[in-house]
Amino acid sequence: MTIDRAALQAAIARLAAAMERDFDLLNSADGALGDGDLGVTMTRGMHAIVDRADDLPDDLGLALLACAQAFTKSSGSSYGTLLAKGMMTMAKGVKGRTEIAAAEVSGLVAAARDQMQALGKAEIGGKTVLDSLDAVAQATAGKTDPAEVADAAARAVDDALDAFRERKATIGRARIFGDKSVGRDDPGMLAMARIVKAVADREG
Amino acid sequence: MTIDRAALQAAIARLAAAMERDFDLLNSADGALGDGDLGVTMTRGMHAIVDRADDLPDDLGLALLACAQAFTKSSGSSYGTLLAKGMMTMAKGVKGRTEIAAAEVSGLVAAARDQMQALGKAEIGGKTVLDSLDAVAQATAGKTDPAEVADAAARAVDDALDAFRERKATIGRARIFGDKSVGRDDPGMLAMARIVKAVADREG
Amino acid sequence: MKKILNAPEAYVDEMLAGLVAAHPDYYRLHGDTGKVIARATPGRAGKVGIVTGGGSGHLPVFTGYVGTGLLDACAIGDVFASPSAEQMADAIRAADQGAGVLRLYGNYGGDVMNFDMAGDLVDFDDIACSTVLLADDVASAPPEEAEKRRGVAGMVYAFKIAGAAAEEGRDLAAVTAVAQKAADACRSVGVALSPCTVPQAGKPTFEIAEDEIEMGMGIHGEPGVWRGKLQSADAIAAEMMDRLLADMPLKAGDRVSVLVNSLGATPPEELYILYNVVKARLEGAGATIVMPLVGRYATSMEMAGVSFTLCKLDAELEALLQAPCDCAFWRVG
Amino acid sequence: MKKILNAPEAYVDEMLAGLVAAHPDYYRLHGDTGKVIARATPGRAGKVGIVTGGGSGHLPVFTGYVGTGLLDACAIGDVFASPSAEQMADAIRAADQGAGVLRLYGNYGGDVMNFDMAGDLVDFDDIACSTVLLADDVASAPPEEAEKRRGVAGMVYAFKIAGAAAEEGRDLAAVTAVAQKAADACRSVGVALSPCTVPQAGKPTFEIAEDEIEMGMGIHGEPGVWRGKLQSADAIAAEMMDRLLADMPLKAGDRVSVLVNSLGATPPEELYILYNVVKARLEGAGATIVMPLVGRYATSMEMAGVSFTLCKLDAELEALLQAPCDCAFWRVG
Ligand SMILES: Nc1ncnc2c1ncn2[C@@H]1O[C@H](COP(=O)(O)OP(=O)(O)O)[C@@H](O)[C@H]1O
Ligand SMILES: Nc1ncnc2c1ncn2[C@@H]1O[C@H](COP(=O)(O)OP(=O)(O)O)[C@@H](O)[C@H]1O
Ligand SMILES: [Mg+2]
Ligand SMILES: [Mg+2]
Ligand SMILES: [Mg+2]
Ligand SMILES: [Mg+2]
Repeated sequence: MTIDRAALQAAIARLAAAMERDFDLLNSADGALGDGDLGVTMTRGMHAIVDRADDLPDDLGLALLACAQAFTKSSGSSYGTLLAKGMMTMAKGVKGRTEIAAAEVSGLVAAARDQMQALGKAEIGGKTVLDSLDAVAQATAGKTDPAEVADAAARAVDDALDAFRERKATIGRARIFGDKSVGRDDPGMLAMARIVKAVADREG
Repeated sequence: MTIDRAALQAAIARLAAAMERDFDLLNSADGALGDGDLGVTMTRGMHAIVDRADDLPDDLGLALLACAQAFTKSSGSSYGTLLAKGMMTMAKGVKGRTEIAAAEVSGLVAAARDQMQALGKAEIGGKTVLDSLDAVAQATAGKTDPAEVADAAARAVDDALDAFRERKATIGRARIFGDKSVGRDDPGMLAMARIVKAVADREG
Repeated sequence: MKKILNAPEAYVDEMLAGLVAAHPDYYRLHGDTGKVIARATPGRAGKVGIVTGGGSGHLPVFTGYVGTGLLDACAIGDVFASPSAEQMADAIRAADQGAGVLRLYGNYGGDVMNFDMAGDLVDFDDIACSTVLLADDVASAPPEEAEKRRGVAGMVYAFKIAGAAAEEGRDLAAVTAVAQKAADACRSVGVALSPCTVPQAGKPTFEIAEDEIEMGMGIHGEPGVWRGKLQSADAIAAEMMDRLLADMPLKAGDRVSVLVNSLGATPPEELYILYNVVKARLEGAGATIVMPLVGRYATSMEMAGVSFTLCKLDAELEALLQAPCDCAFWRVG
Repeated sequence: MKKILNAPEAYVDEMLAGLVAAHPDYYRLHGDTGKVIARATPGRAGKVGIVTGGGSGHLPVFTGYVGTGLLDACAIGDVFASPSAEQMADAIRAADQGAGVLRLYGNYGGDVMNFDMAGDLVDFDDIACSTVLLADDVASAPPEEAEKRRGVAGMVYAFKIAGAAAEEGRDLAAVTAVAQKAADACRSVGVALSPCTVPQAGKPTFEIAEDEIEMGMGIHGEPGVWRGKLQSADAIAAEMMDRLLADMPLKAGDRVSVLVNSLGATPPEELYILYNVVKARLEGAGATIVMPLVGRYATSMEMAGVSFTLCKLDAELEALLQAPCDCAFWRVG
C-alpha cells in the first residue's frame, strides 16, 4: 500500500474532523500560556484545505503545495506558518510523483523539521512542534510497512508529549511563563499529536 | 414639647443612620426605573449635613438653611435639589425662631411641597415625592400633640405609597417606563417614607 | 466592582486633576468648587460664552468638549449626578466674555432645576443667559412629547455647531437660535450589552444576561424600552436605523451626519461593522452622508453598547459642523 | 460571547470595509487579499515607505496609524493572528515609493516569520527592505533577554517617530536608525482587569475573578506574570511605574513622554486618575514630561485594563514626536 491522491484526501478528511473536535482543547491549551488561538488556526487552515481537496492534482508535490498555500492564506500565526513551511518542504520532496511509499515518511518529516527550524530559529529539544516531528522522524526511520509506520508515528507523538511535559518552554509566547509551563503540554506539540494520529488513522 | 436645636440634631442623627441602612434599597428602587443613584444622593447629602450638625446655630431658620446648603453642595440630582429647596422653604418659615411647635409642622410641609412644585413643575398626583409631602401635610393638619403629629406623618407616608403604587409614573426618568412603573413604588416617595419615619422616630 | 480607582468619593476630583494635568494647554479648573472646567485660554472678549453641565462618567462628554470652537466652560457633577446650582453659576461666570452665555445641556430634571437656579444666581452679575435643551433620545418619549426626551449623544453635534457659531462672532440670540436648530435636527437611539458601575453605588446599575441586549437605554444605566436576545450586528443596526428614520424621515437629496458612538467598552472594530449598515440605509434613502463620526464621543464609563445619532443638515448647520474645533478629544479642520 | 458582529469569520473583513467607508480620505484597501490598508493618498515619490502588520483587534493599532507622518501601509490578519506573508508582501509593495521600505512591527513569532518570508517575495520586485522590531514589554523577558520581549503599545511612539523621519525625507538607513532608537527608548507594562473574546474562539481567553487583576499580560490575552488582588489606582500605578523605572532608570533633567493607555473597556476617567501618580513619579525622578498621551492607543478589543509606556527622548526623538501627523485616530500639530 502506498500513499496517493486518494489516501491524501482521506487523510485530509480525518484531519479536518479531528481539528473540529479539538477546537476548544487547542484554544485552551494555547490560552493557558499564549493567546488561545491554536484551535482557530487549525480549523481555519483545514477548512481552507478541505475547500481545495476535491480538485487536488495527482502530482503529490503539487497537491501538497496547494494545501500549503491554502493553509498559509488562512492565517499567519506561528504554528500555521511553520506547518505551511513543513508542507511546502514535503511538497518539494515529492514533486512529480503520484505515489510515495511508507518508507519515505521518515525522511520527509525530517526534512520538514529542518526547514521549519530554519524559519523559526528554535532549537531541537526546546519543547516545540519541532520535537514532535523529530520524534516521528526517528521512530519511523527504517520502517517500511505502512501499518508499522503509522503505529510508530502515533506512539512517537504521545511519547514526545510525555518526555517534554515537565520541561520549561523556551520559545514563543509560552517562554515568558517559564515555570508555569512545567507540567503543561506545549500546545504545538499537543496539536501535532492530534494531527499525526488523525493522518495515521490511529485515534483514540 | 417643642422642636428645637437639640431635637433637630437628634433627628439628623436618626436620619443619617436610616439613609446608611437604606443605601442599597434606594439605589435599586431608583435603578429599576432610573439611574440608580438615590441611595448615593441621600447618604452623601446626610454626610454633608452631619458634618455641620455639631455647630448648627440655635436659630432654626439659620440651622435649616445651613443644612440645605450643605445638602445642595453634595449633589445636584433631582431629588437632592428638590429636598434642598424644601428645606430652604422651611428655613424661611421659621427664621429667627429657636423653637417651633408640632402644630406648625403641617403648614411647613405644605409650604415646602408648594415651592418644590414650583421648581420641578410636576403635578400633585403625579406619583412623586410631592404626593408624600402632600399626604403628610394633610394628615398632620389640625393636630397639636407631638406624638400624634409624628404618628400621623409616619402613617401618611406609608399610606401614600399604597395609594400610588399601582399608578403610572409621570415625571423624571421613571416616566419613560410608563407601564413598567405600575406596581412599583416611586423611589422618591419611598425615600420620603424612610425620611419622615426617621425624623418622626417612628421606625420599624 | 472592577474599576481602577482610589476612593469612590475621590473619583471625580482625581479624574479632573488628571485631566487638567495631562492637558494643561486645553483645560483649567475654575473657581473654588473644584468642579468647573474652563478653557485654558479663555475665548476672546465679546465672544458669546457656551456652558454646559452634567454628571461625570461620560467622557469626552461633558468636560472634554471644552475647547476652541466648542464650549467655554462646564460644571461637572458626581458620576451621573447633576452639578449643583452654585457650580453651574461658577461655570456661567467662567464662560462669560461680556456677550452673554448660552446654557446648552441635556434634558434631565436635576440639571434643569439647577441650571434654572444658577440663572437666578448670575442675574446679580448681569450676565445674560439663554437656554437650549438637548432632547434627542427617541426612545425616551413619543414624537408628540418630544420635548420630554432625554439628551444623549446628540449634544456632540449641538456643542460643535453652537461652538462654531460663537467662535464666528455671532451674538447670543443668533448662537441660541442655531443651537436650537442643531438640537432639533438630532435624533439618537442606544443599545446596551452590559451595564456600568457608579463608583459610589459599588455595583452595576442593572443586570443583563449573557445573551441579552437592552434597546433604548439611557446613558446613566437607565433601563431600556425593551430587552431582547442579542442579535446580529446587521439586525441591531437595522432596528436602530428604523427607529431613527421613523422619527425623522429622510428623502433623496437630504444631507445628514451620523455618529456611531461606543458607550465605552464596545471597541471601534464593532462600530465599523455597524457603520456598513448605517451607510447603506442612509444612502438607500437617497441621503448624502457628511462627516460621519465613528468612535467614543459620549459614553457611560465601561458600559458595552452603542448609540446612533443622526443630524440632518442644512447649509448653515453643515458649514458650522465642518468649521475648525480643537479639544483634547476631538479636532476638526 | 457578548459582541456586536455578524459572523465571526466576517469580523475583520466587515470591520475593514467600515473603516474605509467611514474614512475614505485616510484609508483605502490595497491589492486583492482584502487585508491590506494603505494611505488614501500615497506618500510622495521618493519617500521611504513604512509598513507594519499584525493581528486585528487592536485599533487604532495597526491599521489606524496609516496616515501622513505615520505609516504608509499595513497588512492586517485575523483577530490576534499574523497576516500571511503574501499580505505583508502586498503591503510592502503599497508602501514603496522607490526609496525602500522599513518593516516596523511587534516582536511576535508569526509576524517575524511571515515578514521574513514577505521580504523574500518582494526581493523579486527590487524593493529594499529594512526591519525594526518593537520589543517594549518589560514583563515578557528580563533585561538580559530584552530582544525576546513582545511589542506592545510602544509601537505607537515608533510609528510616530519613524513616520516623521520618513516624511522629512530621510533615507532608508536614517529612518531605520531612528526607528531603532525610538524602539530602544520605549518600555511598557500592562495590567488586565478582564479578558476579551476572540470572535472565532467564542469565549474569553482567560478567566479572572471579580476581585483579581493580572499584571504583565500581553495584548492578545496572554496571561500575565502574576495575578493578585485588585488594588487601589495609586498602588497599581506605583507598581507599574516601579517596573518601568527599574528597567529604564530616569535621572534629573531627562525628558520623557508617557502613554497611559486603555486596553479597551477601561474608561478615560480611570486613566486620568492613574495619570496623577504617573506624573508625580516622573517628576519626582526629576524628569520632564513631554507630550503625555492618555487614551486608547493600543487595545485588545473590550479588555479592561491599562498599559503604561515610557519613551525616553533625546532632542532628535522629541522633535520627531512633536512633528505633525494625521490619521483618523490621532493628530499632532
Ligand atoms: N519559533 C518557533 N519554532 C518552532 N515552533 C514554534 C515556534 N514558535 C511557536 N512554535 C510552536 O507553535 C506553537 C504555538 O503556535 P501559535 O498558537 O500559532 O503561536 P502564536 O499564536 O504565538 O502565533 C507553540 O506551542 C510551538 O509548538
Ligand atoms: N420634577 C419633579 N418634581 C417632583 N419630584 C420629582 C421630580 N423629578 C424627580 N422627582 C422625584 O425624585 C425622584 C428621583 O430622584 P433622583 O434619583 O435624584 O432623580 P435623578 O437621578 O433622575 O436626578 C423621583 O422618584 C421623584 O419622586
Ligand atoms: Mg497562539
Ligand atoms: Mg436617580
Ligand atoms: Mg441621577
Ligand atoms: Mg496567535
